[in-house]
Amino acid sequence: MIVDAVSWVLLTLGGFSVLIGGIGALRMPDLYTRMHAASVTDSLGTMLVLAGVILQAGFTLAAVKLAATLIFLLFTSPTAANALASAALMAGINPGLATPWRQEPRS
Amino acid sequence: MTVFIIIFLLTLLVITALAIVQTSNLFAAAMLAGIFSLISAMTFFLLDAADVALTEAAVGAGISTVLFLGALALTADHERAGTAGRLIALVVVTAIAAVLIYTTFDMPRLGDPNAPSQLHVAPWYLEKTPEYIDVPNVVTAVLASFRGYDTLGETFVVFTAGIGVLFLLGKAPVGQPKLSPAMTFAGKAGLRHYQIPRVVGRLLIPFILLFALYVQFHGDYGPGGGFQAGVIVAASIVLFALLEGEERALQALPAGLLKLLAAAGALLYGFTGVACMLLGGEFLNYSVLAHDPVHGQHYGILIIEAGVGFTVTGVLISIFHSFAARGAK
Amino acid sequence: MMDLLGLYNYWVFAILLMIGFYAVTAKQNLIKKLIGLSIFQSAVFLLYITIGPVEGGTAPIFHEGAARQVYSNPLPSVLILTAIVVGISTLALGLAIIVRIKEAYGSVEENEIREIDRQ
Amino acid sequence: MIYYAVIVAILVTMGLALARALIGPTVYDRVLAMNMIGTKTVLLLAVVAFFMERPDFLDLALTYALINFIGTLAVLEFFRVRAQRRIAEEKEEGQSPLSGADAP
Repeated sequence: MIVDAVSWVLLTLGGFSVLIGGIGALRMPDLYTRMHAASVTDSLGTMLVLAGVILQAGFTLAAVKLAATLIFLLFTSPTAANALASAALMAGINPGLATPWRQEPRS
Repeated sequence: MTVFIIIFLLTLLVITALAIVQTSNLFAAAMLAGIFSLISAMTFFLLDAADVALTEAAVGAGISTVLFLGALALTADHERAGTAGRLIALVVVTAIAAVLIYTTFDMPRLGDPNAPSQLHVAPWYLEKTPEYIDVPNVVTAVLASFRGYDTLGETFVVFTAGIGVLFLLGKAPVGQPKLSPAMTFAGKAGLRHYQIPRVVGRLLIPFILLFALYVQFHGDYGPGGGFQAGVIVAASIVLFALLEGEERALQALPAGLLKLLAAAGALLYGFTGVACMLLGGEFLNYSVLAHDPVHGQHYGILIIEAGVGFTVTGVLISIFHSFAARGAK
Repeated sequence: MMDLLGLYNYWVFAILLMIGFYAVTAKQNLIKKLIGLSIFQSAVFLLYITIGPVEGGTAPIFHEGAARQVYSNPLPSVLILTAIVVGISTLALGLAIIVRIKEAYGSVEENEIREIDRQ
Repeated sequence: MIYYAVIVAILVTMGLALARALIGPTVYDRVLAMNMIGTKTVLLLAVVAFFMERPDFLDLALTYALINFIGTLAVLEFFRVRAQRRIAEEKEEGQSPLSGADAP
């Protein structure tokens, strides 16, 4: 019962942060701030939603798979964000308020 | 509820497709094609086709974006000319779409249990699979045993496509200036100097390979099988090539070995069929492979799924190398 | 209303098919044509998969303790599963041909290639 | 019941991310949108697998979680290669300014 309640709270918060991040990714002024908003859905939202579903699953194989999914996502999605930011910086996309700057490619 | 999720996703799918056709930036089109693949995998899952969704996931996330980018690095990433005969094409396309939509009113509705397709072959497969083959995943049973001929053909098509790519791109281009390996896609060093992707990627490659083995051998019990596992193995090698440079990937898995793998997989499949004939059964009738016909079917499925996995892995990695190395050799 | 919603998948199939067809016929860029071809292919996949599900059914993988014992049609899954992998291999073949065309003509636009051929 | 709310939130976010992919304005925004839709797909698969009472299909979510970032790494490699070529061209032009100016 308590587990159910906790999982509901987690799922609600997760859905909320997923939505907030989505709105931010649409509304923010430049690429880097948009990436920041997207990270709210990619990390926080993912953690909350998957934690909520894990609590629903209980001690089963499904919970293990969900935990593995969560761990791998926490590795891969920041890496993808880092790669994307490197690519954008290399191409000379500047943050809205910063002075122009370009990173040289590492061969 | 599921119906409404499907309708929403299909609408997104149409919007994405329109955007793909409309944009003149081919790089953007490749990214939108990635989104298209993600949404369609989700739709397939909701339409009760878990195996297809897994295949689409592996292909769309692991291989097709990389292939498109490799080809764009060799050609151009912008459309120059617009469209020709746009008006005629639009009229024709609209007319055909109208006719197609008109004919759909006679189609059985989604999920109709009395649709002709649900009444004929499908119930037989669902009923006889536990008796003849006894694996939980009916899709694998149909794929590998009941329709084994079909899958043999498909495996050889994949193999032939791989041979075609090797023929077209295997030899160095004539009369073109040689590029330095640092300037080809995933050439000499790849992303070796980008530490964060490199550390994380190297950490994950063993897990991806392990997961591919799970998909390969769990294919009888859940979604999976040789096709999906082959694509996932290829994706992990592509990841290695991106991180460490194509040269080092070729040192780990030489091109000759990949060709051998592709050929050996297709041959393994074919020879399993011949072995069945030699043991007194029909071509690809695995029941004769063991004393118990059901066990024979299990062995047969295991062997031919391995063959399919070998071929898909070998062909897809060879294709990646052909695109990546183009221009430097 | 619900009756018509059951046809939505087919409509999307028709529209996607025609979007792909439009890209193949009207676009000049060869890579764009190939992307159009893969949209066309996806439309066909969607048609096949739409035939599969049964009302109240689940994916055709037997599992114990199931509340529902109705399983969807396995055959479309089998056909499309192999077609997706074949599709990516043939897409690669098409891209390889385009790369060779680019090396031979210096362009991947159909009208420019025709122009060079005429000379 | 709670699943409905989460599913709707994820679907709406997918729609918003797709809108970002359509607007652009840079190609990187489109890559960002693809990443977002990728993680949303993982979440949706995980939630829907429970919603449809088939938790054994979580393999799909695991597949995406493991290999969806390969595409983004390929994007980084693509732009690295392009920047390398640009630098090489600039160097060539710098060494022989006359022929560089005449080159098409």
